[in-house]
Amino acid sequence: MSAPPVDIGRVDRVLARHPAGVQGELINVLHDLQAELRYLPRQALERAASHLGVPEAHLFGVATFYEGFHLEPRGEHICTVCMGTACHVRGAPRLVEQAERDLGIRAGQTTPDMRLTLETVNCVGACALGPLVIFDGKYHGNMTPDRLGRLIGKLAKKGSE
Amino acid sequence: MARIGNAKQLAEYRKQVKASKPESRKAIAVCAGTGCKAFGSFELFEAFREALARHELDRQWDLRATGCHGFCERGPLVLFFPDGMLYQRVKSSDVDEIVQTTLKQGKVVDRLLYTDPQSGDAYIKERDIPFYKHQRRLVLEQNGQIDPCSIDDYIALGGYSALAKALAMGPHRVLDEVERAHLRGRGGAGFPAGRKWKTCRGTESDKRYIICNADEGDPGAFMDRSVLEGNPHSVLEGMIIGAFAIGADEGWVYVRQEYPLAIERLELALEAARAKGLLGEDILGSGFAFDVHINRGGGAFVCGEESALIASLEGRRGVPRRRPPYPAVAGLHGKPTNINNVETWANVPLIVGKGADWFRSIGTEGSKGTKIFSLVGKVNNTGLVEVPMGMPLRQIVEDIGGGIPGGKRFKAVQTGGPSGGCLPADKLDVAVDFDSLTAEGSMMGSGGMIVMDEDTCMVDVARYFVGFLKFESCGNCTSCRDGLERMHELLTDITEGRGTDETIALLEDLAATVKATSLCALGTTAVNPVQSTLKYFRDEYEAHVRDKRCPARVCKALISYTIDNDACTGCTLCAKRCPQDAISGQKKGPHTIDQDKCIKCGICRDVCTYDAVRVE
Amino acid sequence: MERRFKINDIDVKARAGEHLLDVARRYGFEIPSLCHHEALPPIGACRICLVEVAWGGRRELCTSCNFEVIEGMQVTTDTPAVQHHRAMNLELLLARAPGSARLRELAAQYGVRRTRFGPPATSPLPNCILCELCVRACEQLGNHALTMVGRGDKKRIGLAFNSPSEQCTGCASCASVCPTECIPVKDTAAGRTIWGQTHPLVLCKVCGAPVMTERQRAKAIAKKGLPEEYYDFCESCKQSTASKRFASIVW
Amino acid sequence: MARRGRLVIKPDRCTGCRTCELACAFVHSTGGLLGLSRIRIREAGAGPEGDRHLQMTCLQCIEAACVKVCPVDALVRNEDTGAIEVSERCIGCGLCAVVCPFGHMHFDRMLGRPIKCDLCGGAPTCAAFCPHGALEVR
Repeated sequence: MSAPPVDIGRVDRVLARHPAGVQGELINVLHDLQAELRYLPRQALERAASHLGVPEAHLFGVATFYEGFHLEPRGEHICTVCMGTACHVRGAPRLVEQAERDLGIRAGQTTPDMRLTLETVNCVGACALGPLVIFDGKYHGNMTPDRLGRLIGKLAKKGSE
Repeated sequence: MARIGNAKQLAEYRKQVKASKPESRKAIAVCAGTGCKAFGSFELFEAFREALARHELDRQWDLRATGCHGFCERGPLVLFFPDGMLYQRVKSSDVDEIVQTTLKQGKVVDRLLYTDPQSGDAYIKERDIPFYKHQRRLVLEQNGQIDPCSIDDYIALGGYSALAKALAMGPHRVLDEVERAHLRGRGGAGFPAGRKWKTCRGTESDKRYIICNADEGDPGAFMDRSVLEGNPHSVLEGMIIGAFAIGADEGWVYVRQEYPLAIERLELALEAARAKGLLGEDILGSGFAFDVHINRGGGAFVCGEESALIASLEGRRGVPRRRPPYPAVAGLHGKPTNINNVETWANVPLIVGKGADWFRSIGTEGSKGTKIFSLVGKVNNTGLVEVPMGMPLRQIVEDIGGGIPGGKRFKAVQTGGPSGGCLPADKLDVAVDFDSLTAEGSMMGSGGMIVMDEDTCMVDVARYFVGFLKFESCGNCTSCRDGLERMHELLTDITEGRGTDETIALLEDLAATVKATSLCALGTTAVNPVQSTLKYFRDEYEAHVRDKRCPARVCKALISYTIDNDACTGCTLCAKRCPQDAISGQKKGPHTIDQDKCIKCGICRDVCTYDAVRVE
Repeated sequence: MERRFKINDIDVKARAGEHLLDVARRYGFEIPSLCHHEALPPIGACRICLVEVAWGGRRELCTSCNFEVIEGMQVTTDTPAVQHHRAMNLELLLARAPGSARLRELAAQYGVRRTRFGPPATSPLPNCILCELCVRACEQLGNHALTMVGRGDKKRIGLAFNSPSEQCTGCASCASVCPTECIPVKDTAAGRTIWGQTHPLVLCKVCGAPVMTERQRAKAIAKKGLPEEYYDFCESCKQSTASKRFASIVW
Repeated sequence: MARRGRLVIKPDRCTGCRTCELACAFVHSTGGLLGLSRIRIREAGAGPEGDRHLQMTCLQCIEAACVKVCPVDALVRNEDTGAIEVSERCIGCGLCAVVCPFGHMHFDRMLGRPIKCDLCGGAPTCAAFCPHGALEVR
């Protein structure tokens, strides 16, 4: 599936909020672009590079260094499994395996119909709730593989309606 | 919102704010920390607001959505002032009863009280609950009392008086005070903050920066998150005092993007402080100017390392560089830069306000003050705890943490985040301070404390941490990048039954090189989990390689699931839920697992209500 | 400001701010390294130039390439610990670059003739040891075509957006500085192929032999201020022309 | 400036025997690859006493184009000998060889380095080996 075209106007409006030529703004710019576009398409990064006055290779190197930036389109829904230590000892790896099995994708991937992206995160600091799954921004604590399976199943059903 | 022009006006303003609160000082504090929010505390807060309005109690009771109270295990938490009664696991549907019984009649709703699962004792007041009783909450004290979005709440409790005091003292006396307090950085290394500040101040420059490191990356640690979310002004006040002492006019908070609430609260705090004249030009009429910007982290654990953090702030890949020169001499944009973490900054107003002597009276010879830990994992009372330095580990785990759930046996506690070490039961009497933990092969780190029980496999834990760190390594040094990847491979071999004694020997050899030859602390401490588990739990490694057995029954390749015929009632639930259709059997007859099909996901064991699924 | 200290018990002098490896080499001490280059900022990536340094009561292993000299320190270039850890790091690198003769030779000097580790999971560029010399050279030239992509065990050398770069001039400095000779460069009549694109070549105005890439020429003319005709001829034709001119003067 | 080893070329003595090339190649490469010699003999037409030859090697120019274009200041004049030497700073971009107006520099792609006369540190080997006194050190 090819990525949808990027609305350059939206990109430029985000860039306009940041001073031109200031390299220190780079990471904030990437965050804001991603908040606007859900991911960081190439055209947006190219424009950001010229706005900030940094080489494209530099920007690409930075964007791929940090885990928080996504250079591929992401699904409509995001399922994030916390892999922090507290969640790990309480069984987070089993949650990832369950989700991978149910969705037929690996963590970090998006379903072919672009409905859901499965991600992991290294601790969101809600350790008392572990194991924790964040589904579209909502925290689900004390998760079990069985419950996660049903959560994902519900989404699949909604999709087919 | 008028600017506060000087210290005297600040004191007057504090009086005004206090006068505007209910005279009875009655308040309901609903915890709005991340944990409680996930348990529905936002809805609960709205229910309280609606109920108070409906019963016309909103003038008598001051309703606040506060920061994290710490006892996350029991959320949502509701604390009543002034008497300090705590209700736990409160639901919106409880609100009407609380209003009728507690607010109107002054009676206790017993079922909402915390009841100790072991002794069966119920506690009315927060401070009597064992979880809180052994703590000494200084930095976290106000977390449960104030609305973090209200600068007035903070000022009412004495906020920004330390700043006023510092401005009157002058920079050099503030520096001396902080040095004399022997405040050590709470971010991990424990470097004396006062010395760092003086170095920064002492470096000739036209410009100096200060940075608040809020890139709390340790998995299993969330104290900085809670302080920022619950009491952002305390961090901000610390930074302003620090900037004044150091002679900086610009500051940054480098905060994790994964903490959106903390960012939001911090932004509000900055705005409010600017409007009040506590931040920006001519702070409290002193002529001192200082402002703070927020930079969201990109998601890289290594950026907790100060030179990597600076690289990130400059819009570069977060790769550490060799120090010296230290940032205090040449930091952000080459200028002298002082970096402290959230908890360190939050200690500053306490030190300046109450004095170095008071601060030095808490803690041990080498480690002064308190430390916040996130006590998580296999422990009954998970949450944030703040204790004086030097408290024995046992007291934290057993008295505050309430021991291990489900009657399981304690196995280890991991301190110091991914680079810390795992300490076994016979090290539980170690005093928790910077030097004692390091002496035992672990470290204080930023304060993660993860409890593990008999069901935790120490080889798996070591593999988990090394896996985390190889992913989080910046990838610069051969030893760290390739060494950790290879250590992870070796650990995987062990957990999957391919290991031999030579695997362990090579693992140890490699660990020594990674530790000795990596550039930054990520690499040099990355081997702690492996070295400490090899030191204290070698028998578990040996069981994996010699007997091909995982004593904790965690490592999938070394375990198998079976169904106990005597216990199985033939309810068929496991067979229905098995994702591989590996379970067969007649209804009401015993079931069996086809070992060739079984992927050891453990769902059958989770769903079995008769405890008939065994793991060997 | 001058700094005096000892390397292997021999007194040496250096300027403040100088890096230890440069000083040691100036005095003829042999310290191996793979990621160091005199013209490029040191990054301490390969961890082979380790030495033992003692000062102010401390004693530690440091990479000498990025170690700023300290007054009065004592440096030992070849202790057993240094040898041992160099060998382990060489073994790790050998798993990445088994095809590099230089690396094999160096590893053998430390008794490492084979590696106990298999090929790394992520290594799109065979034999690359991630020393970043290519990236640093490209940055130094002001081209900025190359970058480090990703991090940790997934770090690799690459181009922006993983596609041919307009910044790349095809100068092949990256290949020149590469210690493991892992960057493929191919010159044919069609042009120079490197990093996924074929750069048209400027041909000698006399004999038609390749001189340089068109992009490198355009950039050099813009930057270096020499007349365009300086970039028009191959080495051989220039020498031939020059020899004729000289001959006419001599005879 | 008291410089050692100034190389003086006497073309009228050169017979074109190419001993200098060989000597240079042996001194600067293992195996004496002629392609790596920094001095070259060029035919310069016929003279009254037979074919004329010219020894071509770096002139160590005062305002050298190679030095001017080097992006990393890798071409450094040795103040003792006056030779422009390729230092360890070279990153192998090849520009110096392109711009040398006389073709006296050769960029070796295998080595990733330019090759040029360094006057052998003050005692040019080519001169020592010239049987005809056509290269002299003064």
